[in-house]
Amino acid sequence: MSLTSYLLISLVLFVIGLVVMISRKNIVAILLGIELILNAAALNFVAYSRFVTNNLDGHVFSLFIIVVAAAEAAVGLAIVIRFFQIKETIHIDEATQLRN
Amino acid sequence: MNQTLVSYLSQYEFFDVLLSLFGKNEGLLAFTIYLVFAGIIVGLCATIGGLGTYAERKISADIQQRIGPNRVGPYGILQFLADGVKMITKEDIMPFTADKFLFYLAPMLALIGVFSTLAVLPWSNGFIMADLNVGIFYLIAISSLVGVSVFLGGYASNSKWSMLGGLRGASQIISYEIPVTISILSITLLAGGMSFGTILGQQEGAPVHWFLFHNPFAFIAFFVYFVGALAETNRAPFDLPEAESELVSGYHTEYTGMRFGFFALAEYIEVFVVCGVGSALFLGGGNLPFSTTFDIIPLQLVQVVIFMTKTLLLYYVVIWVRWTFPRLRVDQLMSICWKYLTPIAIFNLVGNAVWVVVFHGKSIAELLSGGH
Amino acid sequence: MIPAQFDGLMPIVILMGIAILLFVGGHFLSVVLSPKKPSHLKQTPYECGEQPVGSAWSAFNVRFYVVGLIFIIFDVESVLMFPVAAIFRELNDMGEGAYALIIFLSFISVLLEGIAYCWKKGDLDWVKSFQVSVKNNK
Amino acid sequence: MEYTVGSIAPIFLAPVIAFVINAFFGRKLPRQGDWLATLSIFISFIFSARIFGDFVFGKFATDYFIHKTFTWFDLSYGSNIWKVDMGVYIDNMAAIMLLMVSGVAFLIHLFSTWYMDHDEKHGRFFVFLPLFTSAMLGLVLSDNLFSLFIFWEVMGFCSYSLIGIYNKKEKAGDASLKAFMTTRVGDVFLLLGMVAIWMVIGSVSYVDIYAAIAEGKFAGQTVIGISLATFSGLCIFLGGMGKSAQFPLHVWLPDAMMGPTPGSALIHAATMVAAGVYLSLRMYPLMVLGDLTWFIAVTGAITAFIAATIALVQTDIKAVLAFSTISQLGYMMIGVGVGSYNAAFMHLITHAIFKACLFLSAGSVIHSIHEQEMPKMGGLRKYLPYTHFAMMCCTLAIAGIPFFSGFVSKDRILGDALYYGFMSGQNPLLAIVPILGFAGAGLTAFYMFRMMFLTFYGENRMSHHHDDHHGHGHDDHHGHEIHHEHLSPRQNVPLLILSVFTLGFWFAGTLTGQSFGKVFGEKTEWFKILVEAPKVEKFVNQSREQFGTTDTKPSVELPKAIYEHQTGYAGPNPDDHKIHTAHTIGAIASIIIAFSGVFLAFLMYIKKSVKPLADIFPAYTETLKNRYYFDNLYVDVIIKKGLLTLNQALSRFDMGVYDRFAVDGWATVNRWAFKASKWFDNVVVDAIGVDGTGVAVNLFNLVLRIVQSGKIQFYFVILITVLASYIWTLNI
Amino acid sequence: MFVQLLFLLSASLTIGCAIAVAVTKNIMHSCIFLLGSLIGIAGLYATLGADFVAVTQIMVYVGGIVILMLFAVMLTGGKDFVSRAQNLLGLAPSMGNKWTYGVGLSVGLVFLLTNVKLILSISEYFPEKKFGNEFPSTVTQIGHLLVKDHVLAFELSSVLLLGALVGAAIIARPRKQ
Repeated sequence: MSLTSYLLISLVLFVIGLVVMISRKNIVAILLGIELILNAAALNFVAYSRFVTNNLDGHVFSLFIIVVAAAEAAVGLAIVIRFFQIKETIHIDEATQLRN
Repeated sequence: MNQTLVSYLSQYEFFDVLLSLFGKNEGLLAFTIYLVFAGIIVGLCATIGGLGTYAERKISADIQQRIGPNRVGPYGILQFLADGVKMITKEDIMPFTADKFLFYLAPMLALIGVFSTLAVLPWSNGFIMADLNVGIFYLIAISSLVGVSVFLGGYASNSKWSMLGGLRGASQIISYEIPVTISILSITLLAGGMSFGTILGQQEGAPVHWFLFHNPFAFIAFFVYFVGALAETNRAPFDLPEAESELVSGYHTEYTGMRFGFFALAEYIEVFVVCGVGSALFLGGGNLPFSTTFDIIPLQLVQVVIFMTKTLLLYYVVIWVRWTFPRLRVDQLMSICWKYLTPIAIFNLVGNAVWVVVFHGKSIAELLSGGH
Repeated sequence: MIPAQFDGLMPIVILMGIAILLFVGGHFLSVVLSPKKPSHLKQTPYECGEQPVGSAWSAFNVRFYVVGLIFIIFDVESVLMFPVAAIFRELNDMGEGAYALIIFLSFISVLLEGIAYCWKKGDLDWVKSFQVSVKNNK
Repeated sequence: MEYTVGSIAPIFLAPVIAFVINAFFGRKLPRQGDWLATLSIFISFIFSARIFGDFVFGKFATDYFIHKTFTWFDLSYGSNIWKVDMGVYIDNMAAIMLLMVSGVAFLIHLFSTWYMDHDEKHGRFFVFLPLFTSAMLGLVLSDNLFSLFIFWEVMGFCSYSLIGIYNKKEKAGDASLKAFMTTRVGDVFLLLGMVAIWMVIGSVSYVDIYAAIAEGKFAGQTVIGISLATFSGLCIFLGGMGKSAQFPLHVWLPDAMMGPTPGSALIHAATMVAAGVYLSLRMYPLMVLGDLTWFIAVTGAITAFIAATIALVQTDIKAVLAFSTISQLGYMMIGVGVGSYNAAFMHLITHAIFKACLFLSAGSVIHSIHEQEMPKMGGLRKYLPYTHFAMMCCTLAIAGIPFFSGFVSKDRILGDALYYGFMSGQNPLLAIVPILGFAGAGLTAFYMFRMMFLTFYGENRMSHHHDDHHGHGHDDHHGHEIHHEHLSPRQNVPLLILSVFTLGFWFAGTLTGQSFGKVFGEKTEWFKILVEAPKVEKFVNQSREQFGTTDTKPSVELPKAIYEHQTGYAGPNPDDHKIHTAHTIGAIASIIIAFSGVFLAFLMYIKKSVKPLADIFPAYTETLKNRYYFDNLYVDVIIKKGLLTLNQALSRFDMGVYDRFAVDGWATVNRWAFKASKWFDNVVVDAIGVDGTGVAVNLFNLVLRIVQSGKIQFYFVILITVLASYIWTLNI
Repeated sequence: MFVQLLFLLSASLTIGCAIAVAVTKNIMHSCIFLLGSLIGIAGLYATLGADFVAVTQIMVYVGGIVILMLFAVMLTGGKDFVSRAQNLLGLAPSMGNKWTYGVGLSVGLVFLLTNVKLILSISEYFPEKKFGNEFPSTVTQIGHLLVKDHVLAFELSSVLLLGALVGAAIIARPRKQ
């Protein structure tokens, strides 16, 4: 259980999020992938703060990552809902225009 | 550094005997001790939950001048065992349109969410399985699994009533989590720590040292907490998720047999837990009314008794409230949460912060006695 | 030997395990003891005896989402406030009480702006948003 | 001398504060806070004047410089030291630049308070102008390419929003987008060059780069086959080309005249477009090391000549000035290329001053007659005497008439170009540089005086109802009468102040800039003595000073150096007399050329004895009017022939990968028929019909549209692939 | 011993649930698997001694984001919605088909390989570390960091959340059509 194991776990998590983001067509599912990717990043921060720099800045960073993730999820899901109300679908390939 | 049950017991000499019994393998010993105590606590809480159903019927009967259950056992006290047996032996039915996976998962989530909170419940200042640094915060966080389980239970059993009940339940639980959290936040601010050890250590001795009487804002915060806790556990007058007269039985309309039993068990244990947290945060928990220098197991047991007494009193109040107040409407529910409780709770938080700065964290009693 | 830091985690894991075991065991018991006579009528979702019409999994009202939205913002803000509250007394004893109070109050004031906005815009009163949003129900 | 942070920071911070206040509370302030912006610029002018005084009058000819750093973030691990330092680096060049930028910016702010009065966008204009000024000052102050890049982008953004400030107008929006995108093309290269340098020496600070050059760290390093010095130098210079509108990327600057005239004066004439030249001067040792000077020189020469020819036939007064700006920037690049370091920098300064003055005068003309087309002007001399005076001074300067600043700087550049092209034994093809340079000089004199004559002389050709207005965003003033201009401190005093500094001897110390006609008894070529190409050896293991500490270097008071004029060639100079002769020839030739150009213009537009250009070569005039069909080239050839086909191919690939086999389990019998029809659907209907609708709009929508099939996951795939390949190339 | 077990447990929970998120065809189920994966990550935080971050993870994600996502799924037509233009230009099904998965897996594989190279190249700098009490109480230190070093970020995050609240409320607010 050195730093490498945590890094590998977060890497695998990141790649899974990547696969979700690329291969799903449902916008909510893509947001799930984004959450996975954000968590991978936060995990890296904490692992570094334990193994590399023996201070807690990494913890604070991942706290703020979680905060930003919450804000992102809130706004993103709101946009998805609005999109659904307008186009009656949440297929990502329908979202090709910047305007209504 | 978390003070835990093992680290508490390790100050007694019989711990070393046990250690030698386990061949100096402290990890194994700790595991065993935790396992035993967890079994005891879960059994205790299950019994209390069961007795809770009985007590509820009896008290409601008293309030409504009925007799209540009186067949099974003396005064029908074994009623809950009969209920349990009935639940086990009932055929459990699952709607064929249901989402099987989630239908199974929902009660388990509820159980996990509730049982995990027992780990930090302070029975006494020694008998607390894990006095985490983030104790109360952990308790709030892990108990939010119940909200997910309620939503899933409503969703999975693809039925209109369940769906409505689950949605109502989820939105109600998450809404009322805010005033509760902020009230607990003000207590954290007064105590200067999140661990139950710190919080209880601040209010040792006579009842005037309870946080309830620490300052006016804390006094208000207690009631905010209590109302929020009622709503979070879906108790009347906030039992909209399973409003019998509107939605047939809310999110567990389609649940029968054992799974329904688990839902009910989780709900009753959660009521007990929130009462315990209330008594620990505001009513001094298991603290003896006098300060002792020595510390022995019997004193701890006395503390457990005190804690249980306060908790069960709150439990009684909960049941009493249920049979006294009528149920709210949904819009009243939301407006009470967002327009009354949350602003009041934030006001309390600010007030507590100002109090701490102005009076250097002294309570009213200390100020009156001029204690420095 | 477990480091005392992680000592506290063990009971949590144990209790979760107990919960899962209890669930599985209860299921096992009910499978063993309870009768199995499924019928189609028994397994239809309960709609007061009527034939169930359609699926319950339809898009419902957006007001639930707005409530969840306000909740999550407040939730995160309270999470950020917890450590500050935990060291508030300590800071006060170190003589930085005024500084901590300013930090804390400015944070809370922003929180209050949020709730004031939602209050003013009527996201908090259920009925109004309900009446407006009936048209959105697909 | 003692420099603390407090004596440097206000230069940058005062405009930032003004920006923040104006951005948030600008509407509430009286006059929407323009006085605040002007005041802040004045504060930074005071502080930079102090630094200028210390550097210039305090000590001649010392190579003193301030370098304070602080560690911004630290990525070191194990034995790899990865630090990003931020800091300030002020040497003589930076000090002069600071004074110029803040002074010109202050005058332009002052003028804008008059120009933008009662304008709907008054407030927003004064939000972006101080932000831009602060970014420019920060760019001058910054000590490494990284922070320079940051301010670079901020300036790009400010220019974008100032061009498109009249966002109601379609053309303004297009122009702003065009400017943004074109400069982006350069910025990408700049970033690439920075990354290349970073990967080798682990830092992008000027000092470290100089030290690395001196220590020969660049030797043997190669990126994708070419040597690292060449690669990074080329990338950085391409970034400079984008910003200062060199030949292939010059298309944005003429359209940038959509913005308000003071904005154009500050951004698209005086300061921002000079940033590219400034960057090339800063990185001069790298360019020399990478053997790029010939490329820079040729680019500059082509730019100078082509822009001058285009400017011959423009009828919009601001367009003429815009193209003259491009041409003058070309001269600066020639200066950098042929190695007359300080002449290039001097031309930067002089050009900044007289071009700002020219634009302000044009603004005063436009604002007072609400007309921008020169054929509709004429005879304004008696209405706008002060403006006419200022503009005439600047025109003389830019045309290279003796005793004026333009003559001094440009003539030195041309002299060095002459030496570089003919006598230094270079590749004979490089003789194109001086030839184009001199031709451009003649054309410059011609079109500038054409502008003067058409605007201020001859009879008044103004029609009294104005149906259309270009550029400036005022409402129509029907039947507007020209009112006689009075001396007002906000309209024309800035012009007069600027026009004072168009005299040559401020910069050269002599009237002509050559060795004859000294004004002072002592030969004080302060400019040439202070500004010289950085000697990289002296930067080897310099000690950094942490921020906040007053610097500990002793302020060495060298004796005032005497200027001996052979060193007109600032590079290594093998044979001085050749250079001297080159300079003499160059001076005489440029004087003759300039006067002939003026005379030709006089004959054409005053005497009317020579038919104007359009009648002599109509076809060529047509070509010029269309600006050598550059935009058409971009749109018609590159887009329609090249990019659109690529677009179709990409979208076909896209559709193929994602959507083609959407519905599975088809009978293989009709699969092929279905594929054919679907191919028709996707490619013809979707790609051409839908994606290709914007073809005619303009260039950069299309450049976006190439990869924009609207499928975000497709971008994501590309992004991740590029990222992965980049990570693969990392050698940690 | 126990910590290693906890690590293995949390890691397997995280990765397994994440894979389930990626492969399951039911959006509701993948939300729930995401919840499991997030709890696993909280366990990983706990093994790193970051108790506060772990609990924050549970509080925000389990309590907030997942419920929000479930709401959003219900609001956008539940687990099975129809794409309006399903047959106009043939779109892939909403949860992906073998082509999209092929693209996704190939790109993910490329990224995985490159980064494994990177991680292994830096791994020898950081040897394994015994688990001890580096952080006796993370809460106190985090609180001090929040009010001292990162106070600006602390305040700005509240502003960020306010902006998110207002923006999302404006976007999602039910409106007349």
